[in-house]
Amino acid sequence: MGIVLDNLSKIETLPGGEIALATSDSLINWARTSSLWPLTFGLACCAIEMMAAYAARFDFERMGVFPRPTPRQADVMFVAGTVAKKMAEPIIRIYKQMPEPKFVIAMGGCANCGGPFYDSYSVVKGVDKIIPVDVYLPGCPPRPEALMYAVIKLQEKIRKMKVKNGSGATPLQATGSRKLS
Amino acid sequence: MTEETIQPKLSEPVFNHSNGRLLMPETRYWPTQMWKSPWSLPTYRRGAAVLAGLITGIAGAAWFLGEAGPRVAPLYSAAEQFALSKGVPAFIISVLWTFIKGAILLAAPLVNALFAVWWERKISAHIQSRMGPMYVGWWHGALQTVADGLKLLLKEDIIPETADKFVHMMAPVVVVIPAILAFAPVPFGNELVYADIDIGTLYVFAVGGVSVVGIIMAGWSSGNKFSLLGGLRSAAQLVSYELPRTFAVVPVIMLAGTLNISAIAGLQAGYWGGIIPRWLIFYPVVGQIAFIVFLIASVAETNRIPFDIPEAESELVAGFNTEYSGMKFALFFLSEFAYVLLSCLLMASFFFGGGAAPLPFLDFLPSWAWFLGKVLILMFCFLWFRWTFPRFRVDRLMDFNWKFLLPVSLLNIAAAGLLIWFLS
Amino acid sequence: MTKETSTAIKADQMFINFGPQHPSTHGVLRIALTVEGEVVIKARPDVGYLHRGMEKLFEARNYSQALVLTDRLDYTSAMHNNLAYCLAVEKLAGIEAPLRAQYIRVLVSELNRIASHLVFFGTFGVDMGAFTPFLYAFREREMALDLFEMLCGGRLLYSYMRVGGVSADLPPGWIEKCREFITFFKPRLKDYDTLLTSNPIFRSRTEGVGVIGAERAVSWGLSGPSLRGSGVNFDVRKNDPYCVYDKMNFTVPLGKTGCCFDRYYCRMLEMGQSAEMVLQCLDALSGAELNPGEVMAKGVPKMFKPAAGQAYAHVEASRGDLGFFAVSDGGLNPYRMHVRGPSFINVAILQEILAGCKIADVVAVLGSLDIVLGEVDR
Amino acid sequence: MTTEEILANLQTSFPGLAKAELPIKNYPTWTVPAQSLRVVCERLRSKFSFDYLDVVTATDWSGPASPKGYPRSPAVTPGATPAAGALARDVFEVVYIVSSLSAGLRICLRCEIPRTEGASVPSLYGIFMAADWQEREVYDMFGIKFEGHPNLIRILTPETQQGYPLRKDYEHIPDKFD
Repeated sequence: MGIVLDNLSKIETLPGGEIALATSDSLINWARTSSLWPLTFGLACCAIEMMAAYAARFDFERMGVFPRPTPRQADVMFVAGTVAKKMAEPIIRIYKQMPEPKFVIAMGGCANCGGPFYDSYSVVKGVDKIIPVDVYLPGCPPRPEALMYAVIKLQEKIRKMKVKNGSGATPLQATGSRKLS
Repeated sequence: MTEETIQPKLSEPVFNHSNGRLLMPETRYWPTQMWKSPWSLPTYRRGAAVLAGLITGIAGAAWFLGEAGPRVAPLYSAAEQFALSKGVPAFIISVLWTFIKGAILLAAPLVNALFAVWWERKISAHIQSRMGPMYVGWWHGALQTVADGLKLLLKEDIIPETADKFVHMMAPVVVVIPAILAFAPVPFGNELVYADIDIGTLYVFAVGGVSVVGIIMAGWSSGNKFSLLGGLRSAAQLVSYELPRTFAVVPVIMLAGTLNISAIAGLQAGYWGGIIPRWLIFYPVVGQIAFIVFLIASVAETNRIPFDIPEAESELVAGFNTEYSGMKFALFFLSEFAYVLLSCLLMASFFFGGGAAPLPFLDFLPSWAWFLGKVLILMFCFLWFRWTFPRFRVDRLMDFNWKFLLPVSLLNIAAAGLLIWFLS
Repeated sequence: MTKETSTAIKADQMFINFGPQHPSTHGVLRIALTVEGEVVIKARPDVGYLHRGMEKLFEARNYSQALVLTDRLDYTSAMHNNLAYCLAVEKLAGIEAPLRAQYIRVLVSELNRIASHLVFFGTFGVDMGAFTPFLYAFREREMALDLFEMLCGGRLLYSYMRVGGVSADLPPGWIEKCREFITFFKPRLKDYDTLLTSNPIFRSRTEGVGVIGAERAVSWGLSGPSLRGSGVNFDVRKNDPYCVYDKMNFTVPLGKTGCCFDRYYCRMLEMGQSAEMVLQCLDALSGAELNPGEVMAKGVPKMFKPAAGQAYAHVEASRGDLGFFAVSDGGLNPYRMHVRGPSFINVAILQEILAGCKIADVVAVLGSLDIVLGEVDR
Repeated sequence: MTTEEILANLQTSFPGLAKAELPIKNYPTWTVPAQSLRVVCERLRSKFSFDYLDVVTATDWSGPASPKGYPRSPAVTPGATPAAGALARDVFEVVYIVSSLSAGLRICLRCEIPRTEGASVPSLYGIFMAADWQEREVYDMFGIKFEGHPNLIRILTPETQQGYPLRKDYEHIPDKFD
């Protein structure tokens, strides 16, 4: 569908094209916000709270969040936990395997900035050093409600996306993961 | 132990002991309250009322609409008369009509996928004391699958570097096309059948069997070891379970004396003693065994738990569709649910009398409504199994097939022969 | 991939990288599998994908601050980590917690054991392909977490225990809530049995799979239910009692053969025993003989310097024998703190027992050992 | 048989075996010379049914941890640096805790080795399989070589790790992730 999305912005030149574009934007964004499929991927403590968010009391599926085991079918990656340096390369790889448009939620203090392990020799101080992050969620670990709030914030962000600006991806995503020195 | 050196100044934590979050009944309640009497909860009563209303509403609408087949026939003849009077050649009319019927038939698996995925998610959620999709769409996440489909359509389509690109691209096509073609001779009610061919049963199994090639293609071409293992597993599994599945139908064919599916369904009309319907499942021993073997083999054919080893999530990540993204993955999903629908339609025709009402006085509802109801109940069984059972191990799965199902289905054929001799 | 794995593969074999991102590795474990068809020829577990340098960080924190790090070891049973750490430091500094605090410690440990084993039950079900047990287990677990939340405000990581006692007494109404939970929970154990334990498919997946004999289990240093599943009667609560476990009335469930099912069922039975112990503790705590409010040893400052020395304390955590080896040089910070993580030692046996299994058994064996990667990698 | 008797029994054949001066609290603690460690453990296992290896770990006694070992300087509280320089000496102390599950006995064995680059002790692999990974971990963290271990490679830290982190003089070299 890349061709369609790439050429969709040309509608704007047609008469009434802006309205059509805005309508298609809202439709596309509705679809994307309504079915955010995360990757079943947990790193540390936060993963247990992430599991709790999928489970009976919090029930993430109400919002259409439906975990997929393979990165190829996922839209959003919850980086739930401490990113150790040994794990950094696999995370970059998984991120690259996800199809566009893709989003990242850094869940918990460790994924934001290193958390309680800010002075450790083997922890990446924040997953944003290796992949672009859309939503930062503080807490150690954040409650499942907080994770839902992060997803709602991500949905707000997705609603602002426009097909005009680069095939519907956020600006940082268009460039892919950051180059490592 | 030495004396303290620095005493950090920290305010004492304040706990709201008397009513913490735990004790606020409006926002969170423990399952204990739920367990005592679920009917005291207003949501329960409301849900039950809505469900009862839905069923009666659908039944009423069905009664109002009545039989679809006899109503379509005069429409068709009127349109044909009109076209003939305008000088359109007869063969063009028949070709056009075939295409229109084909389009209607094509809608069946597509609409089914939209509905069944949502239904599965709701059923699974309610089995697991959750709610399932709630916010997308107007009512209980009714548009969830539409949103999913649209999103998958707009996802980037990835073909891995290591993949065999042409085969990788063709695999979903090879899976989906037979899944749709197989619907041709299957009735949806009295006279509601696309191609009423005499070898219908044979056709369905023959065409449906082609999909396994697509799955093997998907597994092999992805360039992923998990996919490869999934493809190999599915080859072994699907080919094996074809046998008991086909043999389970043989007693049905023997008793009915025809391969035409709608004829088999039609033969089961009527009642023994005015009460027990003459459905094949009520034939002593033979009918029940044939049904159970067919049901088990159908679950295995559709790659669903407990037989979902080709896409075993906890072992092979996602099995043969590990490397598929976007719409290609959606096609695999579509074909899976198309096969579930097909199996349920076949079971309804073979064992449950097709469109016949279960009790004589209930036949005010049209045949397609009964068909639909039976299919939905059977489909519910598929979903129910999925969310109740663990997964077989691959060698146990083969043992189960070759050492149990196949002998049983063969014995059942012999028993059917005895039954026919006894009946005659 | 190290050289060792990439070279030794024959033509009909295949190398599979199981993890670090895989739905059923319970975190970020990687197992390098060499398979021949469906049969595993060689397995080499590779850990360290969650290595956070915890033991180095202990040396840069004082004794109160280091407590917070211990929560993050085995994050599904944080209370046990806190307890083991507190016992080690108390031993080092010569502090004795009051009796009421000891009862509360046992109470919350057992409650946490239930919560932790419920996570095991759920994830083991998911490994076996049954998704529903996971939801049921988490439903009950949430209730236990509610109790913890009422107790200390944390759902997962508590830091509830302090050196010298516990941070706060039980809040009013907690004991009744806890009793309500236990009365609700006990019949649910039967539900779990009907749902999963008695399922023939589940039995065929687990019985006789991944057998660890008693001698081998001892030699590999397994502990906890993984060891007891092999029929070795070793439980720190019985053999080296700490807190008030010597006053508790409970039995230690033992397996027979050491297959996956035995390990699984030991944990299921342990939950029942834990529930009994919780009730016993609640009875003791609701009596008047334990002074309400006296939950901290007197005169323990927030920062203190234990005299130079070494101490080792171990507790029976959910996953086994969790030990803390503490060395003090008389300073504010621990000079050295070593954690004997039961998961770390339990997971090592994978390299031996996985050979000859099917690929589907890999997840069964891994799930039945019930490892938590936070504790493996530290 | 108590640990005292076992010690007396073993001391007849291994004169280097002695009670430690600074024992682990509530544990009988013996110091073992490195060369007889393996034989002592073999004897303990075969004769006295000490079949369970609890812990293998080590302590670097060379003084307080260098603040350079942390990528960001940790919030060191004043007075945190150890007052007791008396304990500091240039040794690694390898600590083993072995226990007998049947007799309910636990013994701590300690083995001091000079603190050099190629510091080594004999491996207990083969006697206790539990030593496999625990020794690898000690090697990873301290760089102490275990002679006779079949697969002594880094286990927890990534292959890019420079130096041995739990040594007190470990200095962190910033890499691409810092």
